Amino acid sequence: MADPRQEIEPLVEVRDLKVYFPIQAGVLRRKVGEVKAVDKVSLDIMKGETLGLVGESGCGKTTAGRAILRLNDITDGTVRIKGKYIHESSHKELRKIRPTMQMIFQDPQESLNPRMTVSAIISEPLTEHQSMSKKEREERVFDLMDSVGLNRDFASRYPHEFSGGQRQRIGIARALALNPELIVCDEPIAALDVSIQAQVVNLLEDLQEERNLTYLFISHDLGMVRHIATRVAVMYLGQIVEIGKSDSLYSSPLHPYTEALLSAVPEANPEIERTRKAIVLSGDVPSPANPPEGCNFCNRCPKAFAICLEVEPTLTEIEPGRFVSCHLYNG
Amino acid sequence: MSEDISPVLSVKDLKVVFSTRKGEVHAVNTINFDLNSGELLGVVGESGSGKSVTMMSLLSLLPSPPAKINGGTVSFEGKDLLKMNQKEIRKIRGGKIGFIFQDPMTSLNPVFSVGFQIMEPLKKHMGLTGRKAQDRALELLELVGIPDPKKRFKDYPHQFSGGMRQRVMIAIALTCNPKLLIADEPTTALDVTIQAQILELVRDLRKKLGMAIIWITHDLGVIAGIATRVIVMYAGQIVEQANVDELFANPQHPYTQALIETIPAVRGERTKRLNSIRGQAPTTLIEPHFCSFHPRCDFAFNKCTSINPQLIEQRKNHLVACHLFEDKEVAVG
Amino acid sequence: MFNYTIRRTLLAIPTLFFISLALFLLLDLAPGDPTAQLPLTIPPEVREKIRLALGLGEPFHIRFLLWLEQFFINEPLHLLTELTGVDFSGDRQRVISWQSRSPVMDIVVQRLPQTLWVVGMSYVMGTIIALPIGIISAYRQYSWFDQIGTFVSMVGFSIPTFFTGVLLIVIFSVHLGWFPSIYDTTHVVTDWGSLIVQIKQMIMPTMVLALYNAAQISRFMRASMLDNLNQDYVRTARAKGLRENVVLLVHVLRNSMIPVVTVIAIGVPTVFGGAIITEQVFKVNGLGQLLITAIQANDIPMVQTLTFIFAVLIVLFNLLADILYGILDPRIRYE
Amino acid sequence: MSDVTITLQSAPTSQWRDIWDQFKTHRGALFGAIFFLFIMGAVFLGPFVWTLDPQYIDILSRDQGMSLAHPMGTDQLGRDTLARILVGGQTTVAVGITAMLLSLVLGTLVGVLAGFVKWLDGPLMRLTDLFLALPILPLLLVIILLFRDRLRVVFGPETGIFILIVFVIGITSWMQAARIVRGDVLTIKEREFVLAAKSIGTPSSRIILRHILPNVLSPIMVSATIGIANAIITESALSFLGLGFPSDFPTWGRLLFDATDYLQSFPERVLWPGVAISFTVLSVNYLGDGLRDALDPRIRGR
Amino acid sequence: RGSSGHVNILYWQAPSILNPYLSGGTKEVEAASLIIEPLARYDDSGNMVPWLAESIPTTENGGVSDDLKTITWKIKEGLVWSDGSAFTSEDVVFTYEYCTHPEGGCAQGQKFEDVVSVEAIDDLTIKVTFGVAKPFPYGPFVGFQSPIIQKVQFENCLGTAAPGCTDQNFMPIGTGPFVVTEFRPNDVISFEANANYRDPDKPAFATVTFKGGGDASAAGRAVLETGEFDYAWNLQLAPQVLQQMSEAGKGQVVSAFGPSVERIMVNMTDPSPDLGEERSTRAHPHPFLSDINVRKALSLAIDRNILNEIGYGLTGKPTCNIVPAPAIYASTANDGCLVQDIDMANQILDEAGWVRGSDGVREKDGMRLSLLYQTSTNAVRQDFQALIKQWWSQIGVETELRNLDASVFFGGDPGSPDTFQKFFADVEMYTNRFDGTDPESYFNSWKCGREPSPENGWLGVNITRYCDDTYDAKLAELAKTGDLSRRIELSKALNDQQIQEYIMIPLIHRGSVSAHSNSLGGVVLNAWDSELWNIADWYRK
Ligand SMILES: Nc1ncnc2c1ncn2[C@@H]1O[C@H](COP(=O)(O)OP(=O)(O)OP(=O)(O)O)[C@@H](O)[C@H]1O
Ligand SMILES: Nc1ncnc2c1ncn2[C@@H]1O[C@H](COP(=O)(O)OP(=O)(O)OP(=O)(O)O)[C@@H](O)[C@H]1O
Ligand SMILES: [Mg+2]
Ligand SMILES: [Mg+2]
Repeated sequence: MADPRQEIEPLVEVRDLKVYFPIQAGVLRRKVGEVKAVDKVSLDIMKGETLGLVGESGCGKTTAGRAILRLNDITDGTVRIKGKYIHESSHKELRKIRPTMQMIFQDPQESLNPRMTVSAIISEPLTEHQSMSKKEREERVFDLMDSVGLNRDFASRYPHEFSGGQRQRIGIARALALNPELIVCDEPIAALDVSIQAQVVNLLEDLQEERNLTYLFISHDLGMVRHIATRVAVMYLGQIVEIGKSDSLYSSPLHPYTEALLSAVPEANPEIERTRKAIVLSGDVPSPANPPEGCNFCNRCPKAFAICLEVEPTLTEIEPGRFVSCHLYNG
Repeated sequence: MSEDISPVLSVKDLKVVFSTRKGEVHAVNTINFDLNSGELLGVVGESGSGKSVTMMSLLSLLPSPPAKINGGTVSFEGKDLLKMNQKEIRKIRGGKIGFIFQDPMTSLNPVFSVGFQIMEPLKKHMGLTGRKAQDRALELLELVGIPDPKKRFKDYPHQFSGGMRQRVMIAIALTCNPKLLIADEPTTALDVTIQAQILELVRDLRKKLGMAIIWITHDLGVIAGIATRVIVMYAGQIVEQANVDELFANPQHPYTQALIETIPAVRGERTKRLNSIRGQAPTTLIEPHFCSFHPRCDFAFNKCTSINPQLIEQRKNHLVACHLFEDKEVAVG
Repeated sequence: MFNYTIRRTLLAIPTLFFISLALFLLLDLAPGDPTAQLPLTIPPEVREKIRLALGLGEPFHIRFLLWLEQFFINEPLHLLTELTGVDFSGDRQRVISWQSRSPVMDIVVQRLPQTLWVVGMSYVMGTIIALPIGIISAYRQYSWFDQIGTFVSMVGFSIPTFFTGVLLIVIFSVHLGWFPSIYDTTHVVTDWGSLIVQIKQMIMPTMVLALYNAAQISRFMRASMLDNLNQDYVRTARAKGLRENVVLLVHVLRNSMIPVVTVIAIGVPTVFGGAIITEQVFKVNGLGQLLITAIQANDIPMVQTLTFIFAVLIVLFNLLADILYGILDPRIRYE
Repeated sequence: MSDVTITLQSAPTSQWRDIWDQFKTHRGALFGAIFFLFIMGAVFLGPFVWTLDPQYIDILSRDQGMSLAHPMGTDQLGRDTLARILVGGQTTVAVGITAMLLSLVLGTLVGVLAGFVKWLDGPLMRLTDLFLALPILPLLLVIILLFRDRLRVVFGPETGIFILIVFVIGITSWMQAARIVRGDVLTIKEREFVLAAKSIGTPSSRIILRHILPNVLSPIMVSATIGIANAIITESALSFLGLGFPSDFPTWGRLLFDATDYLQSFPERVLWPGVAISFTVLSVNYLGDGLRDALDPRIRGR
Repeated sequence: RGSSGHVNILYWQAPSILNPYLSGGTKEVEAASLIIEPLARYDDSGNMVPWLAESIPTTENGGVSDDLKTITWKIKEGLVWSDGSAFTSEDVVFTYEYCTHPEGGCAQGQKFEDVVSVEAIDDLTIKVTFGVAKPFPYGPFVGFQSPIIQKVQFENCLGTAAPGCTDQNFMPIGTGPFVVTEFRPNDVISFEANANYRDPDKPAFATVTFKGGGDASAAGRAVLETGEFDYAWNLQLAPQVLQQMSEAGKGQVVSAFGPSVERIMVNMTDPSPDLGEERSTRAHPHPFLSDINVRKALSLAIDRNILNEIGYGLTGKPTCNIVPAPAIYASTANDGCLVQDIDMANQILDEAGWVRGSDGVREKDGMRLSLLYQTSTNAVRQDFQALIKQWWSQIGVETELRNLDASVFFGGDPGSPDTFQKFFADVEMYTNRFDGTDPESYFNSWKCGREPSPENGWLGVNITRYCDDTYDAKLAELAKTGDLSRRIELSKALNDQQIQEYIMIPLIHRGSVSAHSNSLGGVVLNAWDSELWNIADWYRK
């Protein structure tokens, strides 16, 4: 397969995206520092593909996903969706673009208003953006419920009356209501039971095929990302350390962090497990408020050398479509 | 494993119900298992299958009301834990049996220093006071791999990261050299890299201290890497029990089979489409007189809707509760 | 924590300024006149003269500035003078009560003992009663103890003190003759016997108020305990083999007290001003009674000073509550 | 079909039915509701049944005890106590409910704005502090002075003072609600369903109405029940201080206050209004407890 | 002296100061009367008796000059202050200077009205000179409101310095039976017997506690039911409550009648808010109360006996006079009003053309007989309002009741719309009295031109705004008349004119009511002077 970028134009282009949260302290609540939740992230998402975004807790996946949808304020950088720069759009303009981009959230319980019925939840985007009669809207809600595999009879129930998987379907139906092109899935399966996860992932895949959706799939379940994603980006401490085709990234991780991350995933196979040697990283992820000098990963990196402590590596293309941010490969 | 070694813990016919407004929830339904010394028993099953309730009922940690233990025995070192009075059971808790809970963020009391919380069971069970208790606590912190324990001793839980807090929880559970350690999803809330650290730690500790461990999780990968024997629970019942290699090599119960198949692998071949188990976990509002899994089972037949299958030894040391194998059982029996 | 404290303290200053301005404006708009207490036989021209003599003629902003100076500069200097014996104050004009023509602060100081004895004690009593009730009701939620506790606190909260007070007097003073119905503010405790007398005269007003305070505090305590009883760390504590009362009184209580202590702290200012009715009923002439007589006599300087003192106390105890919160809760302490 | 999925496949029930079902299970709440309905019925319908004029003075039959003609006796002017309790209840209950509503509306408004709009948080919370520190008594005097005549002209004497009292109680009691609501809004604002609404493009005003307000309902319900109780008590304290309604206009607080002078000779005279006040407050409180649970679909599901 | 030990006195309104010149409130003045004394005062029957003076000066004994412009007082010999220093005429002169200091704001200033000078003739003789002829020259230094203060003590407290003299104001040195040992404003005063009191056997009590605070019913209870206190003042309680309290047997209720009358004042001007600035001024006569028939009907409809029974019992008497005492001044011409006559009232209104509308309220020319009836907040007054409202409804008059806080109603604040002077109502009810035993100044206050109005800052005293030449003529004559019988005659005429025109509708002649414990002896209640006027004679039985 040739480089997809030559055939399809990217749906989303993110360049040098930065999202910093100010840290206020002291008597006057002055800004004393910043949490660099997302730091100079650049990525493209092609139409119809699934980009997986993985990384440890707190590395900025959610923030990046939200920033792309302009649900967070962007500190710096550009975001272009369907050729339209949205990082500077006003609220009014944004409201017009919203239907093309939607989000599915991590916690199906948290992301559904406990005091609204299923039909109210699913029809909220419709009432906001489309003028339909009540009847039409109801019909549309039923259609959506059908397509995500929810029984129509449940329309007047409350979220708490559903299981996790069903709740996530409600969230998906809501996201689909406006026929979006891009859906950011923020850990859509993390809160679900193993037996349910597959149902939801399969549903997402089916919908993608049916509607030619584009996903940004955020997760820390590396297995699932491998399964669903066309390409995968690995984040560490607000930066993308490696990005590439799913297959090649999993089979030959280049960045030491990617390598360690993959090696830490246990396999449901005792034989493999007995022989598997995990690269156990020492210590915790540093706080994004004061990342280490030089390479963000240098203090935990088993392969770190002198330059890593001083110079920040840049994301460079090693192979076609394969980018790594590491001095090992920049040399 | 030879059968004449008397087990550390032996659970017989344990039943737990919760009385709720909607009726009685049969959270744990006739559970039987043994745990031998030195063994690491993995317990898997989806959310709500009764894993935590089973373990907490062993030490009478369930709030009652609404919980009620509806029969059964739990013999630990020859005594029935369920028949003990409050005073006796308190000696066991934290003394002979240590407990680690799922969420390290909320399981530590936010207003007491970590040191205080570690020293509490020391004072209670080992009668250590002052310096001695402190030394031991420092020792434990060292043991679970907290760097610079002296400095961290007076710190409060919120000053620790998730992985560190789980280490502190482990230290608390280990204070009195327990015979048995019950870990209720100790790594579910943690990142894979941190999980790898904790698993490493537990393997080490097991080697050093040699206690029996019950490890609850719903991550089959973790089970595969750490357990010696596995129990699979579904809707308050044990549906399969076997040694770890046996279970992964020859899963018998349709639920276990499906469970193993739904997990996409990180290594090897990439799965084209995931196998999924249809439907969802049942409620346990009625005492089952049928196989709880039958609505989701591809192999269900008439009998499954009317008779609850018994857990029977299907191969050596491999117990399954499924009507599909009952003919074989007859043959073996 | 330190920064936090300083920040809150700094914020209190503009708040206090606006409060004093608001109070001043309010009282300025209020009807009533210091000459109201004069008999009708006194002709209006005389009233007018008295009014002018009290300084009522000045424009608003001048009186406000004057009052600010008197209250914030002159009064503290006088206090300093009295404490040290060195004359700091010279002949600076103090805030003078229209009724008694004496410095307002002197009277306030005079009223403090009985206010603290009776109303303060009732608050302490109320708290002492409320805490165990709240703890037990939460621990045994929906038990008969809890149900009765709820009922009694609601009743305690819902019956006006002017009624309970009179009822107690009729029962215990008139019919049984156990306790005096009138509080003797000049009584000094010197020995055992006089202490008994003091206790006797305190019992009824203290109880009336304590019932009211206890009702509220026990509700808070119960709610807070319930919140914490379901926390994971309680299970951890039990799993350590700790005794139930250790779990409850060490682990849960400490956490539950965090919000309750602030509620209690915020309630303290009411000790000084909120017992108006009870003070009236039992003739405990404390600060509440002082305020009400001052209002009735339109003694504006007194009313201004008292209301402002209450306002200061409210702001102060809010601050204190914040700080206590920080002390009790390490998560804030190390912010 | 098997029982396993029974909960999900039973026919969908209406929302109000669910609420009622949950409400029923709370015994205290049920009792509270019944008693409150009884009181409402008594005070608002009672006067049609018990038609004696509460204002009518029958000097010959004054100070009577309980009798058939006067089931609760008469007062020192020979007015029928039952009729006065019933009519007084109307005022008291109306004051309680409207003052509570006012303070809730104010409290919720301030709380929601402070919690939701970041730059309003500081100023509004300072305003709340300010109101907390304001003394109610002088405030009352000022307000009555400034507005009584105007309101009297527009609404007539009783309604005018009613509005005033409700207003005064309302604006001096919204602060607690505001603080609680603000706190809750601050946490709810961070919940994912609010973000979900934002991602849909729902404007802030509708986010507040649709997502935030319904979810701060339970603290509001609690404030509401405390608010009614507080308003009733405050109104009676106003009677004690000689402010409030015209003297011939009965309220429970005034009846209780007037009767305390006669506590010894006619103890039943304090009993009736006293019992009426406490039981109303009590029933409202239990009612609130139950409503809070019933209105919360999460609890209802349990 | 001091043999009876301790006595407890309860004033439910607490004194805030002990200087009657800085606060004219009854509670303050009465508390001060234990310490400082006037030259002469009134006894319980309203007769003037010499107190610090040798005798009462009259024209007969030459103490009062023939032109009625000077009065000369002679002080008793050998009087000493409680600090042991001699009491001289200088102190009396100083008292005058103190109260008339232009910047002082003296509460008793009217006592010295028309005084041009006070001179000390010698150590024991004082001459008071008036600017006009004073047929009744007993204002200065007579009665409990005008006691003598010590010059030495107050010398530096003149004018603007007065408020700063806290010690002096709280602990004045006096000649009376007691001295202050501790004063807590608005709370409690402790007294002990004056060691230098002129009568070596008095007072019988060694110490006095004078407690303040609470309310009338609590005060009554403390004396009559629990017996904690010996004396309680001003028990304005419903008669049956008092009755029930005294049944406990611990004490008894005493009362005495002075000139106080509870009355309804009729507004002769239009209080309609539409008139703006001219509201309740003589520019607009009252739309219907100007009709004497209406006023008469209002009075006729009232049953004063029932009012008395409900509100006062033995401590009040129904009255038809505005000056019911001293007995010599009491007119009998109006006693017909004691009998309620609703029919007659209705008849009068019918005849005057006021016809009942569909709602039972009378109307004429589109004008409804609808009244706003205001008074101060007080349980008895509210009962009165309710009763009167009902009676008036029986004659087709609609009444709206309003009660106002006493401090606002009587406050005289020009900024408040609720003062009795502004009278933004149709009728209002309150009690008034005159000082001493001579009603001249009282009648004088209802003179034409003295009505409150915006021009005089609502400071007038002719509250009803009644204006009549014949009344004013009689008043002018009274001012010039020294002869007592003629004065009485004129006074009665003035009284009768107010009553018969129904400008004021008197209701109850109120007595002062107090209670004392059974063990307290020597109490002689006095409605003309301080209730504690003879406390030196009190003793423990
Ligand atoms: N509103 C905020 N204010 C300050 N810091 C924030 C805020 N939101 C996120 N952060 C910080 O930004 C960093 C990235 O957070 P983010 O939620 O994007 O992580 P994540 O990768 O999604 O983690 P997880 O896997 O736990 O969801 C974290 O350190 C977090 O503490
Ligand atoms: N306090 C309680 N009241 C009522 N039912 C309860 C209570 N606690 C647990 N249950 C029920 O008991 C059953 C088993 O719960 P348990 O916590 O043991 O599940 P689990 O297997 O540990 O799940 P998870 O993986 O989510 O921890 C569930 O159906 C749950 O609803
Ligand atoms: Mg995230
Ligand atoms: Mg669990």
